Amino acid sequence: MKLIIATIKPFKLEEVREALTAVGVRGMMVTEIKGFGTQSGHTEVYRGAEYAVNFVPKVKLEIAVASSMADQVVETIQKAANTGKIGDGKIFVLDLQSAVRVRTGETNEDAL
Amino acid sequence: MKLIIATIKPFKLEEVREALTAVGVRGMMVTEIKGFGTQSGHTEVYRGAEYAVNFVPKVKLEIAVASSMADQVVETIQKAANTGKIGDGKIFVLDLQSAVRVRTGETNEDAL
Amino acid sequence: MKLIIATIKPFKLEEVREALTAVGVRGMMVTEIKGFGTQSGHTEVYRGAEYAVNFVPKVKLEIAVASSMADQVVETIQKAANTGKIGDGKIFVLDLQSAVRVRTGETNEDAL
Amino acid sequence: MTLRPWIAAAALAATVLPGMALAQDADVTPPMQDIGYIFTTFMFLVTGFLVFWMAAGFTMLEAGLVRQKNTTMQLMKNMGLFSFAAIMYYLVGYNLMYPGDGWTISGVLGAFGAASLEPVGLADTETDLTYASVGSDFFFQLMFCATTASIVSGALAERIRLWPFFIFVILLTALIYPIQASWKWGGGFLANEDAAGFMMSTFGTIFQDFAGSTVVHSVGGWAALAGALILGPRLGKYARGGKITPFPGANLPLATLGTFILWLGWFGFNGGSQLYMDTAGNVADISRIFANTNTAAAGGAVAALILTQFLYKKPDLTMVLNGALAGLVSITAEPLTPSLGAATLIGAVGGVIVVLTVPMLDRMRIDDVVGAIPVHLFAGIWGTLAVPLTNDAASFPAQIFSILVVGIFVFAISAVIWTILKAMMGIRVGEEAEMNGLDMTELGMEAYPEFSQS
Amino acid sequence: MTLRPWIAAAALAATVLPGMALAQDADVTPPMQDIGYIFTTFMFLVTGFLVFWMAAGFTMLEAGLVRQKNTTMQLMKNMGLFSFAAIMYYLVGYNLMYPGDGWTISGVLGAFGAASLEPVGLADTETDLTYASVGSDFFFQLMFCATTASIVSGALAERIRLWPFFIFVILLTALIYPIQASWKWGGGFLANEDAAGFMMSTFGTIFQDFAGSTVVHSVGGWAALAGALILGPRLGKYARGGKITPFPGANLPLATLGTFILWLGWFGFNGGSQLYMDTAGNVADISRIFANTNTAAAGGAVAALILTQFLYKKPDLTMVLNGALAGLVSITAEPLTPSLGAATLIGAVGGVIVVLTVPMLDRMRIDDVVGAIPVHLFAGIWGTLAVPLTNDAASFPAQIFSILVVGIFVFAISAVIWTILKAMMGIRVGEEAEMNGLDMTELGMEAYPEFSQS
Amino acid sequence: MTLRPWIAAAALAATVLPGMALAQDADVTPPMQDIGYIFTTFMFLVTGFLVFWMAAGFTMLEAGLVRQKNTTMQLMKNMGLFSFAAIMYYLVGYNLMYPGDGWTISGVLGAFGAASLEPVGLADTETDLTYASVGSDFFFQLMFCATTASIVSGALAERIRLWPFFIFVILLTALIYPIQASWKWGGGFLANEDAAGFMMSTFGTIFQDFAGSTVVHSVGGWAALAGALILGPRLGKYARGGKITPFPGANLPLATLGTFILWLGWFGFNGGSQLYMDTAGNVADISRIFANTNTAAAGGAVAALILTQFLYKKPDLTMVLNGALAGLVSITAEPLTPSLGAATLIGAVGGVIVVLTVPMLDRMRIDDVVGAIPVHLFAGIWGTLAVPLTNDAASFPAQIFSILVVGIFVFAISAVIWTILKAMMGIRVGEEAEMNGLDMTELGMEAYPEFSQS
Ligand SMILES: Nc1ncnc2c1ncn2[C@@H]1O[C@H](COP(=O)(O)OP(=O)(O)O)[C@@H](O)[C@H]1O
Ligand SMILES: Nc1ncnc2c1ncn2[C@@H]1O[C@H](COP(=O)(O)OP(=O)(O)O)[C@@H](O)[C@H]1O
Ligand SMILES: Nc1ncnc2c1ncn2[C@@H]1O[C@H](COP(=O)(O)OP(=O)(O)O)[C@@H](O)[C@H]1O
Repeated sequence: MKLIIATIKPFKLEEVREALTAVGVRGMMVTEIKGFGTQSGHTEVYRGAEYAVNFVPKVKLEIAVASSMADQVVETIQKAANTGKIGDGKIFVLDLQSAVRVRTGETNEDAL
Repeated sequence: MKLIIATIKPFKLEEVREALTAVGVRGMMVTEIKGFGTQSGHTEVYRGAEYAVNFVPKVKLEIAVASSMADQVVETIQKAANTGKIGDGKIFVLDLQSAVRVRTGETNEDAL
Repeated sequence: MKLIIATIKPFKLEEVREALTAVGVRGMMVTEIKGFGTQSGHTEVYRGAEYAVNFVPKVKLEIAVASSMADQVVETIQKAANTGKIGDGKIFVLDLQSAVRVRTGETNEDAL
Repeated sequence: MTLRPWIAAAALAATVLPGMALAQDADVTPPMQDIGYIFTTFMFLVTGFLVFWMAAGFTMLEAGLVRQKNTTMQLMKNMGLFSFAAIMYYLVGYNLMYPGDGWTISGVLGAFGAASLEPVGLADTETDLTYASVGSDFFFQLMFCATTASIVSGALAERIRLWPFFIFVILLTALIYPIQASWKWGGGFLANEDAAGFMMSTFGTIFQDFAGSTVVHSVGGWAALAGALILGPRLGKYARGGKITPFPGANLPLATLGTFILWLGWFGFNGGSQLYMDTAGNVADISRIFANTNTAAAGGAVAALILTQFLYKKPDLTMVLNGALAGLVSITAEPLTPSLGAATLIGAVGGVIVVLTVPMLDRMRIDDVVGAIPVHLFAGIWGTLAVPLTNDAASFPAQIFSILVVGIFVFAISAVIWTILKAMMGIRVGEEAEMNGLDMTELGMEAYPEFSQS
Repeated sequence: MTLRPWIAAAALAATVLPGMALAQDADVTPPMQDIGYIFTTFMFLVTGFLVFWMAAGFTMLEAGLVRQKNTTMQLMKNMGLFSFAAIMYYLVGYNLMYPGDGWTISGVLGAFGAASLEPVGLADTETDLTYASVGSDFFFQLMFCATTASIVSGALAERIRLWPFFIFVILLTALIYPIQASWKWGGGFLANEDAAGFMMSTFGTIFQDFAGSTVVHSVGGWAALAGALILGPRLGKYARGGKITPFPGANLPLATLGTFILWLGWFGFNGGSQLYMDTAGNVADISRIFANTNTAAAGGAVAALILTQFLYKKPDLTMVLNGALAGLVSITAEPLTPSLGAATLIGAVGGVIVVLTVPMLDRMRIDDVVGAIPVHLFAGIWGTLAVPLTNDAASFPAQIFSILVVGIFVFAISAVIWTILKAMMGIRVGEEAEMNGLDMTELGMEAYPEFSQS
Repeated sequence: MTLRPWIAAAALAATVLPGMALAQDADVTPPMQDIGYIFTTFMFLVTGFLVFWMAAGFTMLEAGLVRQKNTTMQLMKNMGLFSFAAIMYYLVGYNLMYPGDGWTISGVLGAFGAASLEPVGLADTETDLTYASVGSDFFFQLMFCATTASIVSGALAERIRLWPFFIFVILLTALIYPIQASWKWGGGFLANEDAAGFMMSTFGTIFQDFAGSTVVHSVGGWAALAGALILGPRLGKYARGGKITPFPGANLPLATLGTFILWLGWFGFNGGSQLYMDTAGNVADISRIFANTNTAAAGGAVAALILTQFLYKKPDLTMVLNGALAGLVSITAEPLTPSLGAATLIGAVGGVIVVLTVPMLDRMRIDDVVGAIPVHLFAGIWGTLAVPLTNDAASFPAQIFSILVVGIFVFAISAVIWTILKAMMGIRVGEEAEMNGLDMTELGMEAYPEFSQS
């Protein structure tokens, strides 16, 4: 199994979620994060003092999938989250050793 | 070492934490997340318009443990977080290559 | 590639970020978390009732880097985040199998 | 009003072109006998809107002291309770409380029937001009009734179901509050100044409660206490072994705002209870009341601040807020006769009472989310007992007797109602609903949907 | 004022050392003919500051009902609109609305010129003492003008650009509102009581709108409706296939606070519109108005509470808030003549209207963020139509005619202005700006920068 | 009050059964000589509660402009400072400020002793009925004293320790404020109209400060400035190399609410300072003041809005809020004599001053968290200097002299107190405490415990 970690623009969340459901992803964890990258924020003025906003609000998805599905999931996210503009985000894939469903104790792919 | 990632129902956090302390876990990271899964939310009405709440509030735990402890920790979480109802959550285990304690620079199992 | 997960004291975030930029890190994901560890919180009184605050606010960084850079990044974080006091945090290194840049579809080290 | 345009225009013209001003016409000024009536009536309208404002104060205080997940529910209960109180007091309460000569049981049970106001323009009526308009009196008194209901909602927060709560509010504002209030303020047996009456013949004085430490605040407190006992504490609040888990309020700026709103409203609450502003003496008395009310609140806040600093090493803001309110409740039974110094001390004792009794209730496992029972019931009793200290027309026996009579009546009848409601429809949400918060389970609406929780 | 120290000192001395008290001097008391003037003027100041307070109410209501990311913008628009309204009403609006004898077109278009007040101390002027000071009248009327602008801002939230909005507000408060208000309240053709005038000869009655269900609230509503239509709905609000995506308000305690503030302010809004407090009859009427205003709000809230409970199984707090406001708008056209019972029912119908029309607008894909159009326009029309039910001086035809005349004028001219603004400078932020929120893109300032979002 | 029940009942009966109405009794209306006293006293109560409300305004403004982690502390300081001010002004301040004939040093240092009010019902006293009740005067004046203390708390937020702050507040409200206020408003040397007195013989006019641009606002500002200098800036605010790090306010809706509250309260602040409402002339003057106060705030807000739009391309809400307040402070020294146009401009200049001086203070590395020094000190000086522009009884030299005398006195004595406090007990929290926020380290209580931070 793989754990896919993706960071995307917040307003793309719904679209990505729908696309993933369509390819059979049945669950994920979603976290609000602050992203730091090339799209490095912008300058604002507060009460006459300039300052740089270095972080950009992003959403992070964590999805455990069977290894066989991993490529398709990555591709799906990449397509759905794409706007072509800087700051679209990244997708990371890690190896997942085991998984357990708390409710039933089922393990590994049965747990997803 | 292993990195154990678990997502549980928020109101189980205290119980799980106590159970983990009992088996010798000395630290963890806790994040509020929105979970998406079979327990797929519910329908609400806001000002006369129906809408689906797809995400359910969950808590995510990340725990680094010595490999020898991993199974026990997974089992402990599974038991403590269990309510038998849909949405109890998942436990994932990843391989952890190294760990460092910032304060002392100690590494690996000494750092936990 | 490696995925480096670090948890640090919130007020060290800016310092760590600057140190990482200096060694060439170009991106990261930042999450507010609650940390649980040896620095196990403190006791407060609310309306006459004592209670323990078990969690301490922390910041979690997730940074994907080329394997060659991993050690330097870990070291940089360890130095910049260090205050020598309990609760400075941990740095974990995981193996990262692949990475994709959403915008361009570039993969692996090109995506970082 | 249809006269508006021309008169406004005339006024403007009069200024711009002074030559055009109308000749002074003696008939336009109020007839002499109207003046006192206008003063007192307008005073009721102003103090009445201040007391209305207290409804917002309770709402903010409670919304700030509950947890995020129960906030919408608390807002809903407060909007609803005020609205129900307004309607019930009109339909039933007002005449039950002020029956005039129409007592159903003399001095004990007032008249039944909806309130009605004077005709428009006082047309075709010979109005008694020595007091104030019925409309203003109704408006002012209604707000007191609603206040009583507000007190209950805070204590029972975070676990009670919506409709059983509203049903209780309806009975409280239609019947319980007005009936007991008639005993004192409606001229009932607690206020009967006849030497042969029960109070005078037994105690030598009647019951004295200027603005309602007992009649309003302790009544709300008794009803809340009965409810809290029957409803039980929030899940997880009291663990085995006496461990108490605090559930810190989610939004202290709101709670502080609520306290300031209540403090402001209290000037109307106590000041308007002078009931007359038709002479220099009356308006000077209202001034005394404003000054005393303010200083009692300050005394309560400072006492709580210093005491929590000593007891817990760190002062506790929520106790300071409660302390100010306790100071206000304490001075409510007699805001007129104390000197500024006495008023400050009376308020300070109220603040001390709150700091000591909030944890006491917790030890008794009576779960009062916002401190309503210490603030309104305990400080209300203290304030009522303090009246004889500065007012010779009051006596301790008469005060104690009246506190007991009112307390037993309200507590008993409230307990019966809560018990019936519990048996018939259940008054408490389910365990899982309580865990997940009443906002989503009962109302399907979060108070802060976009703010993430930690 | 320079006289302060000595007099204050004297007053103190008088008390401390009563023997020192000055002899009573008959000249000090107000001359008889001043008394009514003082009463009415002070009444305007008090009710005027209550109506001012409504500006804060709208601000909190709207800040609570928009999403986090558009909150600073909503605050900015409300601070700005009140300030622009204050200045424009002074420069243009007041004399346009109250031209006295100076109509530019008789009964239709008032006078041009900035407002000016009486000289200090009414020096060197023969003042008409039968009404109130121009200063107090100006202060009071200004607040009504600002209210109209506040109504617009809520409906168009979360997508409109700042300056086009302000330009509209400037035109609304300088011209649109005052011109139509002059027709009724400035003594224009809708208020002309001459038997030969248009209204009397056609309908037998003039237009009756006591405090502005039509003149203020529906005017704001029409302007908002024109804006909402031309501006279009928020991105993502209405998907293909009729799916409606709700965007829940980010901070319901603020929205509830705003509602309570508005409710409080409304006592001034309706009460002050009695325009006189110089006799027992007038002050008793103001009392009636306060009581009726309160009960109508309660009726609206309870109606919305019960109706949403039945329709959706869970009562909807935002509808209850809107329901209370709709009750207030409904009673505004005639808060004096109804009995308490009639007022409660009139308000309740307002509450029902809101619950039914909020989803109706959504089905029509007219995106009104806070429910301003149902509350102010629809309930405003209902309130205006309800006048003849309790007031014989009103007739349905005259009311309907006036609603239409005012509605067509305001809607048409607003639509023209919005269209011109759209063509000339664009009235809507870009797509990405709207997605990311107006706070960062338009103002570079988050309302809650440290609170994380979920 | 014990008379309540029967009279209320009678009033009701009178309406319901008009035949029962009591015969009109001439003795009931106020005696002629009471009328002016009632008017002025009631005016003080109403304007006084409005000024009280400003305490809530400062609290919300400051709670909105500090960071999350220091919010509870700011709430605590504001509740505490008002309470301490109330008690100290009663114990010491009032008689120090209004010594009447009891000056300790003539015209410079007033009387020592606690305030005392008239007896209940003005019994057994010959009261001077030409002014107002002492109770109302005390109530009104107390609020001004508390306002001065509120100003200080905002500037020093996010780093000052609780008790040293309270000690300063106690000294400020017991001594510093009352002593300098006595010079002008207590009839001291700045207000001495004797031709032979210092002011008249030197400048030909006395010092004119209607409602306290200098006496209240700049005094708060000077005390805050001394504190800010001695306390030093917040950690991380000013980096080497002149880089300024803004710490955006955590909750802008609260800050906006605070501004609206202050704006509302200011009608009482300036209006009540007319000190009399016993004639048509006086009530018309109060009306002028209300209208001018409002338009000056609008002018300040609009000026800040437009100026920040030009300077920074995006208008800055916090500056607009400060601008409105600066407009209010600017008009406070003379809200009566300016025309509406002049008042608008005076306010607008205040708004400009704030926009220009907020960054100036930052460049000077004086860290004023909420802009209290620009708003209250700089705009206060401007307002005081602007008096001679519209009031012939004022002169620039007298104004400048008085600004300097008051400024030097307050700044010097404040600096001494802050320095002593710093040496004796330390006025600043430790570095780690400041980093982690004062809420947890000083009070152990978060303002928003469940909201996660980003
Ligand atoms: N086993 C663990 N797994 C994951 N995170 C941990 C673990 N132990 C500690 N942490 C994180 O590191 C933080 C600091 O740890 P702590 O034990 O308090 O101090 P120190 O690292 O100085 O010994 C904790 O707050 C928690 O966020
Ligand atoms: N494939 C997945 N990857 C990551 N997290 C998941 C995945 N599936 C479910 N989850 C997490 O587990 C939670 C519970 O899953 P759900 O399917 O609702 O219930 P259950 O585990 O009882 O079958 C979800 O809310 C989500 O946070
Ligand atoms: N090395 C990295 N490790 C982890 N997350 C990263 C890394 N680089 C970028 N990110 C995440 O991806 C987001 C987008 O990256 P950015 O460089 O701004 O744009 P792009 O992916 O289009 O080049 C960042 O906001 C951050 O959340």
